[in-house]
Amino acid sequence: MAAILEIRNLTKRFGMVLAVDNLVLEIAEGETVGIIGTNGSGKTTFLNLVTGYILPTVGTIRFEGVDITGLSPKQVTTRGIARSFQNPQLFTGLTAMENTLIAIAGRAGQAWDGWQPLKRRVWREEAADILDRLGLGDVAEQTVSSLSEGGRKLLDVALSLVLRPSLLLMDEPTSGVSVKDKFDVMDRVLRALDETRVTTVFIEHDMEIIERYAQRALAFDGGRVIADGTVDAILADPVVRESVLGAA
Amino acid sequence: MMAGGAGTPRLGIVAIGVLILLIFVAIPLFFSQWVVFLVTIALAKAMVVLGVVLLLRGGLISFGHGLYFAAGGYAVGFAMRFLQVQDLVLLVALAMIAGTVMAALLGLLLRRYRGIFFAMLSLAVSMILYTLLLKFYSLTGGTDGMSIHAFTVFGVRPAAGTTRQVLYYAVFALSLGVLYLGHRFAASPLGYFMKALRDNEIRIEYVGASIAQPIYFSYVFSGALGGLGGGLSALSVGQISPEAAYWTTSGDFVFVAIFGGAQSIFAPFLGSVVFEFVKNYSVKFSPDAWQMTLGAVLLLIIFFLPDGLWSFKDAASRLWARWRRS
Amino acid sequence: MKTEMRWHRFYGALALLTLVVFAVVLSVPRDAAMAAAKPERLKIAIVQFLSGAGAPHDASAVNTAKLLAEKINADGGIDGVKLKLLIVDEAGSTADKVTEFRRLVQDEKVDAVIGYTSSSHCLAVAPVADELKTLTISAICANYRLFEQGKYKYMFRTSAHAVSENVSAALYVLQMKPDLKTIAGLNYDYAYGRDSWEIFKRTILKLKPDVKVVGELWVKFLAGNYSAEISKLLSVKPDVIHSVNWGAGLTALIKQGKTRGLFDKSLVVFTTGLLSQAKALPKGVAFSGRGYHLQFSDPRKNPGNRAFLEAYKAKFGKMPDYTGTYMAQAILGLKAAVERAVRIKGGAWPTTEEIIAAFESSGYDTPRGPVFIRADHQAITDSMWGLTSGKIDPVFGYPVLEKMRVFPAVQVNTPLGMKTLDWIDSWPSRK
Amino acid sequence: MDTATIIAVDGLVYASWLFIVSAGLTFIFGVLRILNIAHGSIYALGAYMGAYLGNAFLGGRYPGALSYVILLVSAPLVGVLVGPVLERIFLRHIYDKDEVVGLLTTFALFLILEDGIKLVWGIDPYFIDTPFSLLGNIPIAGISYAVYPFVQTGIAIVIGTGLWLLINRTRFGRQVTSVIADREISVAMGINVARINTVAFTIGAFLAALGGAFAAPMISVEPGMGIEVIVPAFAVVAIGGLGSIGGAALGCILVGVLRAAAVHFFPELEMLVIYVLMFVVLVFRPQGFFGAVRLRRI
Repeated sequence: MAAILEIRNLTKRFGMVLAVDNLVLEIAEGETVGIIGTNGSGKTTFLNLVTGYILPTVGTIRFEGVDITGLSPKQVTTRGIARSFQNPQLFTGLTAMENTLIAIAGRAGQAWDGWQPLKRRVWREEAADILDRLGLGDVAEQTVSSLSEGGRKLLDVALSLVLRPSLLLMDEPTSGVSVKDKFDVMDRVLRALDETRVTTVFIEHDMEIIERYAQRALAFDGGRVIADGTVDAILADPVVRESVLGAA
Repeated sequence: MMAGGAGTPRLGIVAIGVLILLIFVAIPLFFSQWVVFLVTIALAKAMVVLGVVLLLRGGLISFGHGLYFAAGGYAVGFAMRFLQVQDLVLLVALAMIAGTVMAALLGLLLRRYRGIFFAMLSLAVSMILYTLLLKFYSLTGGTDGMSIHAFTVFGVRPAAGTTRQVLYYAVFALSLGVLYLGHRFAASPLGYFMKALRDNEIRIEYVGASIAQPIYFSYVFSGALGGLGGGLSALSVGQISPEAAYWTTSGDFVFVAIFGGAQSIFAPFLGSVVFEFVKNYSVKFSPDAWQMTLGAVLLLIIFFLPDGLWSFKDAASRLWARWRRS
Repeated sequence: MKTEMRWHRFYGALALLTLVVFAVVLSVPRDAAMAAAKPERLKIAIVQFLSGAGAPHDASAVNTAKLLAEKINADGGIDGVKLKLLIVDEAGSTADKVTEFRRLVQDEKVDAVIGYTSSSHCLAVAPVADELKTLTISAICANYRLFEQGKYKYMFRTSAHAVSENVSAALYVLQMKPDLKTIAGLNYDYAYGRDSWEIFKRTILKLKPDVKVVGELWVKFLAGNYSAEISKLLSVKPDVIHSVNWGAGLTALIKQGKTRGLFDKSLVVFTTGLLSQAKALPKGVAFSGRGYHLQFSDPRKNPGNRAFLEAYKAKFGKMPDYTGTYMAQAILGLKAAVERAVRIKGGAWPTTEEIIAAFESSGYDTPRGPVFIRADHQAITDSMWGLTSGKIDPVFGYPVLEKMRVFPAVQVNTPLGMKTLDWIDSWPSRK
Repeated sequence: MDTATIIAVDGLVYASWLFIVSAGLTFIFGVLRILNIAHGSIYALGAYMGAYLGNAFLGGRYPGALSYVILLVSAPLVGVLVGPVLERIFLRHIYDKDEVVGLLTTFALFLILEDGIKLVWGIDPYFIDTPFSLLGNIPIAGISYAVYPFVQTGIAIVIGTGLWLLINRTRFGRQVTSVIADREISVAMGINVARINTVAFTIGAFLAALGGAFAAPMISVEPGMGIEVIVPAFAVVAIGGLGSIGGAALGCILVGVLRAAAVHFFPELEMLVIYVLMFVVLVFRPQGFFGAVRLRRI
């Protein structure tokens, strides 16, 4: 399997703090990878680095064989990496449908078009489809501010899905979602992904989610990967149990 | 009629639309000439205000839109004085082009700015133009400005006494055109990206779009509207002077934008017409304290109708809905 | 089905509405031509600055308008017709003033409009006056292009303007300082400032070509901080300094200049001052082509002026500024024109056009002395200059001027049909 | 050489006058995030109050020196009368709203105050000459200067250092700094933000009034003087960086000196200088010389 994402000696230093420490990592095409780790173990910083939100202090990021280190989020996104956020980044004043349509317009590079309507049929159908698949069909016309936390999470994912990425990064898709909904949420997301076998990396605190959905797991601690392997192996790993799961 | 206006009954809207249309068509026949003139000016200025509103939706306060207002006006003035251009259509086109070109240039710079910095830079630019207009005395007539004399329409000079009506209907027709453009704009990706921009810039980059691009194109469009409005109001006033670029003029446009409301593209037109009447009548009924009256009105709007006069429309449609249900 | 019903109802309503529209349109009376029946009163709009920086400058004009209206009405009105004044604030943009002019004529139905201090307002209103066929008298504004470049039927100006002020200023300066070598200008950067300096400079250079211009300073309109400008003038030490600054800016200039000895080093020429400003000036400052009219037609010799000044003092507790006498010229001009028209018409009430005809090429007397209205609707009057003496007139409380010179109207006004700058250039230059 | 000195002095004189006003403007923005257009009217109020009290109390019966006391008194008087009222009644409702709302609210207050002043004091000019004439003049670089403007310079310096001490050396100052940094957290930390706002705005108003009161002796106090000062003050505040006292000072000096130089060498450019400078600075350093860059968070 060819690697879709290759990280070489990736390091990010905020003043004194080493947020990411000489990270070396490969994600293979089609994988579903779960990242675990305590707060401040560098998980989110890792996503921010890959998507160009912050620049690495040292190291290179190669995506589909191309060096994308130092590209802006816009450029990274247009190259096929999409991400969702731990606290959803949405256009709060607009409806779920409009949010999705804007994402589609962004993908189509139509942001400058001041003439054709945004709500053109093709796009509306596509947006409706993705919203349905994520179970947001019946709240499509509600403004974001009136959505539930879970709904926002899903919409945030929807915005990344319509970009048709080849690599999807999700930051704690189920955090803030009630315990009974969390599997439901993940099921919807991954079902939505099924047709297009998108390589997926998601950060997760919830071990049940990891066990159930990840093929491979990475354990972060102190800005480095302390364990990498199948989920069972990771969860069995004493170091991980000690440092990440707090010896549960 | 605006995108998203679904839910309010279609028929009602058509009826109201036609009604308003009829009223505007009939104004010159019913009302005294000064009202016709006042509405002409109001509509011309409303175009500029619409430009300001489209930027406001993106959270961009242009405190220098007088610049484009002046650009349009002086385009007409220069064209008449130095190129002997007489025809309304040509003059209006020139005014709009002047606004567009200036916006296309300044936009390259201003697109990098947000919020208060955008406001201040646009203010600075407009004040520079103001000073230049006043300095190049031999060319611009300085503070006395340039007088803009009679015009022709497709080469035909309007019969004596009908000039005002001709101008009124021209401005009214153009307003309809501008409304259509504005409607297309508001419903287009560009329009939505401006709203989105105000909500969350970061996400815009994460859907693979640039932030500067929507700002730039909106700014150019808004500049074009400014030029158009400036040209038309210069034609109806018959005079253009540097005060058009002065910061208080720009302040008035923002004033009216909030006064009318930024919700709908119709709001600036409503706001502008009402504002002109308020201004004239406060001068009429409180000649010694008309500024105070204006200030008070603005405060009332800000505190009790934060969405401007347009809030009344929502109230109305709510009532209409209730009436239909009963 | 149901919607269909509604559509029918809708079209019905629409048709009805259209009918109503046309009915009303047809029933609307077309405004008939101005009937020449004698009105029960003349409604006159007075447009002067009531707020903003122009307000103190225009205060005397507004007061005078009230005073004269009362007096005229007390004497039985103009040919029996009483005056009713409508006083309006001139502050606002040119667009606002044009809209307002239309409102005054078509909503307030005024018979005449008098006023306007700002030149841009005069220029903007003039064509509208013609369009609306409304007699309009510019009382104060000073842009000489008004009638030199434009030709208007319904617009008049009953006061002097930049040309006579500054030509006379130049002539006076040459009399006071026959051997002057250098001149400098310190003027507001706006049309009136530019025009005035151009005319003053041209006249001087024409009559004394060897004079050097050592400074042309332009300050922001009504600017209040002159530190740098005064320093510049003190360091170049011109023989003569010319300034048309007025209002707050002039007061500031006088205050800041006085302590720094600006007025000792150079002969300073102010064309547009108010009384308070004349009082604040030290000895030996040239004052003022526009702003000073006490000894011009001395109230001790001219009972008309005395009566006016005393009435004004009695009503407002102080003496009027020049804007007062200028307003008097406007209102008395209208009075004279109407009365003349009535005489011509043998007692019948004249139309606006007949009043205009009577106004053209007519002369009348004012507190300031005789005023003559030319065929181009521009008034020409004598100009007067003097030097401040530091003395105050015991009776009228005006600062007394010395070395008075009067320049006859014909000498300081551009001849009819000539362009001012060409006129000045056409003079024989003295060696 | 002399010319250089003259330009420097004139620049300083202009800068002093402008700084007293802009310091208040930038301080208010720093704390309340409001660009206060009504600042010009408060400046005018200060001038009127100074001239009015001056005329009321100085019938020549008092020693001239008292006039300085009157100017010093009238400023805090205006500040305390106007500041809290405007802030409590109007401004406190708009802190959470867009900047444009702040601009417009203060624009409305400006319109109201302009007419308010007219209704209270009429349109006739007011004068208070004593403080100016009393000090006479001194020769500098071969030409004579009035001494009074240097009083303004003194006041400007006092204000500058005063504000610096207030912000960096007092408990109030620390609270202000934390409010500027983050309102929510400050509230959480138990700081009475509402009080800080009121006090801050009152201080700003006081400074505006002070500027007006001490400008009064050099000028004629009459309608329209408020609007004259707003745009220059905005410009220097923008140049120096919104909310930065030091920046305002730098902006004032730059504008003052460049303006003076223009008057001496290219009089035509005098009016342009300030706007061009503002433009250039904003282009190359949008946040102004000492302005803080607001960072965006996910």
